Amino acid sequence: MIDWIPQLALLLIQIALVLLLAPLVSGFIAKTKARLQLRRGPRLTQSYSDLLKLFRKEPVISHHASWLFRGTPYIVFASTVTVALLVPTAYSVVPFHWAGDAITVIALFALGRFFLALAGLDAGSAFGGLGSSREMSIASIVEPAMMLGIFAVAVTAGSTNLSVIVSTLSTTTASMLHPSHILAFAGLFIVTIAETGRIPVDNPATHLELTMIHEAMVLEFSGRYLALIEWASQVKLLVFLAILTNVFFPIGIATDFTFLALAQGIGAFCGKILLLALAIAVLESTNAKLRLFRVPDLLMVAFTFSLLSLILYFLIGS
Amino acid sequence: MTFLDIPTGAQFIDIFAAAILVTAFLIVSSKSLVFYVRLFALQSLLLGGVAMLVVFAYGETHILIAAVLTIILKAIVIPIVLWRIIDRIKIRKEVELSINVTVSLLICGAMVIFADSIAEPIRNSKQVLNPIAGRVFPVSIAIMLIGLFIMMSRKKAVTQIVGLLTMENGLFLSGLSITYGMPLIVEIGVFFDILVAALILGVFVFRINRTFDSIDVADLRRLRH
Amino acid sequence: MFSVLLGIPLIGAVVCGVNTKRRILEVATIATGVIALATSLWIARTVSEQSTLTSPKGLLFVDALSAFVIIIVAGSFLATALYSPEYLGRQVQLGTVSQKQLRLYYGLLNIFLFTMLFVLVSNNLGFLWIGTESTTLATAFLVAFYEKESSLEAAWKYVIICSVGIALALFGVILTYFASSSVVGSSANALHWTVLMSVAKKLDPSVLRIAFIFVLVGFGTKAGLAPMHTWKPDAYGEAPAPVSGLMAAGLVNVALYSILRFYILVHKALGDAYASDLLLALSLFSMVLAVPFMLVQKDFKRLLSYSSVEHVGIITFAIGLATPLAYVGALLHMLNNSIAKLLLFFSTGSMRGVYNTKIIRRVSGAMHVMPVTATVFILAVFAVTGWPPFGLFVSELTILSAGFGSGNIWMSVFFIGVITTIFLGFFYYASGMVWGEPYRKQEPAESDTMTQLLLVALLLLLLILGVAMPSGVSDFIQKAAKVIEG
Amino acid sequence: MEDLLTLELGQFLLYLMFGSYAAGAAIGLLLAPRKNLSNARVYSTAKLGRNLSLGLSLIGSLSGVIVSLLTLGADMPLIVQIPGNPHWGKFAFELDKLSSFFVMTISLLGVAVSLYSFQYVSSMFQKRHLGVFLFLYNTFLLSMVGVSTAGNAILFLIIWEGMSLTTYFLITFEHEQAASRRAGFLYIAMTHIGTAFLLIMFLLLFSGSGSFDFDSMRSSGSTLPESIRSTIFLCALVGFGIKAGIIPLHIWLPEAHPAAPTNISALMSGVMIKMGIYGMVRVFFDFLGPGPQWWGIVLIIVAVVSAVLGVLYALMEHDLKRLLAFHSIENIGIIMLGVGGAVLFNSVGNRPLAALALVAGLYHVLNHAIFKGLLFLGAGSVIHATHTRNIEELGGLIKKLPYTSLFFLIGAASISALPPLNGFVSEWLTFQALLFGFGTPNLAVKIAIPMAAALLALTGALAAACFVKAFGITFLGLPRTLHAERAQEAPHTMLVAMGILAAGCVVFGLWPGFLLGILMPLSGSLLGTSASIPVVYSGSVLSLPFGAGTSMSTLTVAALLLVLFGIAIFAGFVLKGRLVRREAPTWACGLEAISPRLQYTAAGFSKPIRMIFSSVLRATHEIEVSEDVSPYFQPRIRFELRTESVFEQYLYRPVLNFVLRGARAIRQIQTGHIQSYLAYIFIALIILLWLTRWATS
Repeated sequence: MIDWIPQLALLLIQIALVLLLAPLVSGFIAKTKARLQLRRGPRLTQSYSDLLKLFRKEPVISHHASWLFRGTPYIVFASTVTVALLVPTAYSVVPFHWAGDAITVIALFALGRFFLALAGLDAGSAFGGLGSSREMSIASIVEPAMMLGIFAVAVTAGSTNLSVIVSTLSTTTASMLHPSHILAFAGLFIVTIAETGRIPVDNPATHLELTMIHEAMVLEFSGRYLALIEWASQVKLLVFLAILTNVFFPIGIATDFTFLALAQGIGAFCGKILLLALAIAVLESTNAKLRLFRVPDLLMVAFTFSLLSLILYFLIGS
Repeated sequence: MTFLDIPTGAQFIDIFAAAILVTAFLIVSSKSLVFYVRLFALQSLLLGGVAMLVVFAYGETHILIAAVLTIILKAIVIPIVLWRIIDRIKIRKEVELSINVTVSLLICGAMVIFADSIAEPIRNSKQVLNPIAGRVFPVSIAIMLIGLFIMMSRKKAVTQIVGLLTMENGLFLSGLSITYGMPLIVEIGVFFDILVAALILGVFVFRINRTFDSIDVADLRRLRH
Repeated sequence: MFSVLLGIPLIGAVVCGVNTKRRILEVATIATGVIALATSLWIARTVSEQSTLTSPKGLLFVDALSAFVIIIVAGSFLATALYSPEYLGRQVQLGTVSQKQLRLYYGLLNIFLFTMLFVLVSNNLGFLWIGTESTTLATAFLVAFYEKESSLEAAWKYVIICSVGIALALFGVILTYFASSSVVGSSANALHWTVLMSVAKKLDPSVLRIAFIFVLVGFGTKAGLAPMHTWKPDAYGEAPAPVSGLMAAGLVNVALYSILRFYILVHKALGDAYASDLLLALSLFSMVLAVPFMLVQKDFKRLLSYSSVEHVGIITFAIGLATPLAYVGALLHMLNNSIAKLLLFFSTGSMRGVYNTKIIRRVSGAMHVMPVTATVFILAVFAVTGWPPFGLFVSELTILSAGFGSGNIWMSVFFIGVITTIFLGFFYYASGMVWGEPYRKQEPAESDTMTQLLLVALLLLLLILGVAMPSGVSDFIQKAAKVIEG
Repeated sequence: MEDLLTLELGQFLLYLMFGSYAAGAAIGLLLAPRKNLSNARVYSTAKLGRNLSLGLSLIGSLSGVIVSLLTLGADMPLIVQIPGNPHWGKFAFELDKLSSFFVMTISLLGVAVSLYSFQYVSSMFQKRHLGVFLFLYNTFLLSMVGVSTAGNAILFLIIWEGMSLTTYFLITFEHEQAASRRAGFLYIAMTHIGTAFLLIMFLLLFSGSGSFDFDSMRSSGSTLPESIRSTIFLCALVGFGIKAGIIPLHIWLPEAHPAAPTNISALMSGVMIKMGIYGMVRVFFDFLGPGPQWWGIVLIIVAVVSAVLGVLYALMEHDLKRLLAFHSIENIGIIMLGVGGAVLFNSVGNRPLAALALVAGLYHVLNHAIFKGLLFLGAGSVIHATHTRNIEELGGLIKKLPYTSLFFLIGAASISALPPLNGFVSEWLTFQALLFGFGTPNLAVKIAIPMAAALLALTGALAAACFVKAFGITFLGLPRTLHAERAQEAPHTMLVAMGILAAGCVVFGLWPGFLLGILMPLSGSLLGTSASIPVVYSGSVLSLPFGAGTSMSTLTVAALLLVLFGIAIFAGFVLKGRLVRREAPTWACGLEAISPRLQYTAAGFSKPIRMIFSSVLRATHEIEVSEDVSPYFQPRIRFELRTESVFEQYLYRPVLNFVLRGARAIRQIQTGHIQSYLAYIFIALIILLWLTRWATS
């Protein structure tokens, strides 16, 4: 067991990597979308300055709101960053890997969503209720697909701890191209889109009540509360992308604690994340937002992908 | 004190039993209440005769009291009571029948055959005491079943009483035929019960006539399900 | 011993016949009931010591079985005697019952007790028949007590159907006499129960088979076994509540006693399962037949009469199982069923007096109108449908464990199905009567304390029989069951 | 010597438990229901009686908790003999591991509810017979404890029916309303049918073992022929299923729980339906042992259907207590998933996995008892304050009832299986058990089990959605009616009771080691696998030895959450200098002030889910527009929503109609004609004669 100094170092790298990279990723997506629409688009560091501005502004809260409204941003931020500590990013065995597995990850996201939905209802405005109602309905459809995706992956590795999955898969490179893996990846990719509220499911940029889901809940927040929530949703996007990359394509992830391996791990991680971000940006520019009641069909596709991957795994064997 | 020898006594008993069966068939085929009661009186008289014959032919003295009682009660007292009832309620004829006469007679014939098949094991069981049982016993079962059929097919209350009493006659005859009659005390008890039953039914006929002002049993349909 | 037992009801009948003052009639009848019960307990004690008791001339005979049924009959009579004053007192005030009718009521009630006891102590099967016939005659005018059309109709049907049934039974007795006289010689005691039992093996089996059918149909009509039960809903529905209570608790057991006597004889003589299969068939049929009438019913007294048909079916089912445990269950069920029926008829009788209707829809909110009677009624309904703390659960469970133990599992499962369905129907109507708002703002009118005490006492008795059966009672039942085994 | 001491102490405590419940009931009865409590003396005696009776039930529950912990610790069972009919074996209360676990659950909830009832019952002084209620309350607790410890089939049945009887009288306690009468009848009818099945089951076991004692049934259970064992299995499933409220047999539950007083529905929902689970576990594992594979599959199908449909129907409910009742069905589904999994893995021979599934199921039994009890007590104090159960008329209660809302929130979070709380631990264990189910041989089962896990996830998410709706609409936003406006906080004892349960939720979430230490030997004793420990708990980390080793630690997750919560606040502080905020009215699209009618309603909130699952729920709604002046200014619009309860419509009603139609047809044979009656006797005679005469010769 490596003694606690490297563990602390790894922890710091993990936190820094997650917290600092997250605004960059969403900025990069916004930038590429703009470029695809032949616009110059905001600077890459735009989201950092937005967060700083929001932190410094004085929040305005409705006097109907209760203590729950004021506590929610902190809970959302805490739960999302806790998940970030459980997911392997640059290094395969994360310091707190024993504290939670994939099911805990799903549950922590559910915790964040639960309190965000309640906060939406708290202010007493119609938009908050609208957002919470849609968010909870979408979430209840996403969760089975996500669970089955996790199961499809966990069955191959024999455990649901993400670090264990990554370390077992990284040793057997052949399994990366296993058909059941690709199907599971496709299923989980659709789940990511739905979970982080990207275009086909929910439009993050708009405030049009017809289409917004996540934005409607956070309409009442301002100042540092809004900053924390924005930051948390960016971290959530990064975490999902990290799960997608490391669990399915753990190329170049650092397995032993040397400076060279770590640098190589961080580089590979950033490259893969930006690649996926590019894919999302392209997807968002080419697709229109689905009607709310077409989203279940999309998620049914994701569900069938995961189911097929399971069946294939049992038929063909690892 | 046997006046007659066994065979002639047996012959007379056969004749009387056949006569009783004929009276039962006549009751089924007729429609007038008064005629019912007269036939019933005749039937009871014949029954008394059979009892007397058994006493004289086979010397079973304890039947004598039963025979006398039959004649007095069933041939005289009960018919008088029934006649007075019919006079008081002034209903003479049984107007419509639930089962018409021809079909009733056919059914009674079938019952005689069925009675004979019931009597089969008793007739050829080795412990038969006297020879006449073989012939008279099926007749008695037939009379009993016909009595039951009368009660089932007729609508008038008086007819039902007559049907019940015909059944009792059938029973008494069966008692006579296979065992020379039940022990005396039991016979007297049976007679006493039948008398009281007839009186009670008579009282009820009066009450039904007073409250329903008809003695059609078909009207008694208020208590259902 | 016998002279006291049979004499008392006659004296009571004479006393009631003579004078017309209500107070004397009631006291006389209650006194008869108390002495009859005391004598029956005394007889039971002596019988439990020296197994049988016969009168000098051998005409009267008591063994454990008949002593047990005597106790039930005497007990039921005492309960009816205690309940009648309040029930009839209310009717006299309303003017529906005249003083002369009271005299007739109490007189006939005592004669009814006499006839029942006469059946139970007679050694001669002929006397047994005469006694059963005279019970019909004694109760004829009791059923037709009210001058209404419906009670007259019910009485007419009751007397006609029972007389026909009894006539068939007489034919059965005649055949038995024939079978025994050919073995014992046509002396007076050929029909004596003791003689018959001693010579049972030598009787001609084919004659006995036919005799048992006639006896079963005959006494089955008196007991109310289906399909001969058709008179029961009319008679119990129209008779005054105490009378229908006494008939449901006393007369049913007397008829079952007669069937039992012949069953023991035939079962011993034939040795095969002929008699018990017949009983099983009829019992299952009467249980099934009671179900539809209890699921859809408008009149709560008819509801109770069909419950009586069902319980007769249960007792005959137990006898039909033909194992020692089943006989114990049957006798136990006889006792429990009688107490439950008394409770039900008396509580609904009070309800009928207050609400002045027999239609279930027109009785509701009894819990507010007459709390004690309503509570006793709802608990009695739980008891009669076989809920645990009460005695009937114990007896039904004994019967079922006998059924499952002796291998006819599917019949027992069918039995469980029937009692469950009957509970649903029965309880639906009973809960409708007890809970909710009183019908047409019926103001509270609880019956007097004596009736309340009587009802609560009977309920406690049923509870004791269920929870802590006294050993004396269960030993006596074991002895009585030995008698059935022959 | 040491365990002799515990034996003495255990027996004393057991007697104390039974005795105090019985004494509480007796005092209730003595407290004659004098409704006119005008004069002080009568009122004070009534209050004294109430305190004494509830105090005794409190003592009973406490001693129940202690005795169960004692026997769970000791390895041999505690047996208390009582006199009974020798004819049916020895009547004994046997406290083995399984029974004492359930006694612990009952007593734990009993403590909280008894404490809660002190104040809750005070509203009953005037209107109701307080004495009768206290009698029924204590007998109810006594019967539940009796059922879970009975060691003889007859004793079990007697107490089981006693429990149904007391519950019936409690449901119809306010028998003026027709709804509670109907609910009462429906309950007792279904329970009696259930007991009929149990009777058949016990009698079949009796015919196999010759005696009604559980010990002899235990030994002879596995030697019975296969067909009888399957019949016993099905009878147990139906009999105990009705009491547990699994889907096809659940129709009495949403009627009965709301009709009963709230502290009783807390007990009913929390522990009474668990008696069904206790029965099933006792019969499936103790008596029958491993059976054919289809047993497990049937249980899992029933469990999944109950879970999904339970939560879907709950989502459509606007009555707070009916909503919680439907959730009980959902949670029973989750427990049955654990039990069903255990039965399936046991029949396949994979005993360690069966032990894990059983531990998950039983863990959820205690969890559900705690958070469902908490939620019902919360609902009780809401109804106590606002006198209405319809959440559409509530709102903004978080400001009026701060503590109740906090406890309700904790309950809602744990029922939606959110991480640090106890609901998450048991669902995590169930997921793991199902995940490793791929060891079963045939392919269909291998795929069915992950599908079941996915549906369990769907249930979890829908439960979260339902409780966001319930908590959000009831407690957050603006008060929609005057009732909500004028609500006051519940009295202290009620809050303390809820506090205990909320603490229970947190404790069993963060430190699962205590409960796992109890459950593992228990499942080992039931499955005979005391050797292999399915769950290793060391230093707050829960790890499973299956596959490549999965582990989870709720304590660490909670710690991380707190630390990061602090960091977030600190970050705000660093970047702004001081934490300041300004109050302003909520933005209402330009209107001058926001009105409660602008808020989302419960029906609106669940509309998307209703649309998505419309084929299952078959919801129909009716809009009535009353326009008098002109079509453009509609003064009043009435919207009415009805979801069709499929099972009542297409299963129970047709059967009932068929039976009643048949009954009406058969009733015609009582024609009223005396001729037909005589004909019946004649025909009967002829048939019998024909049978004997020709059939036998």
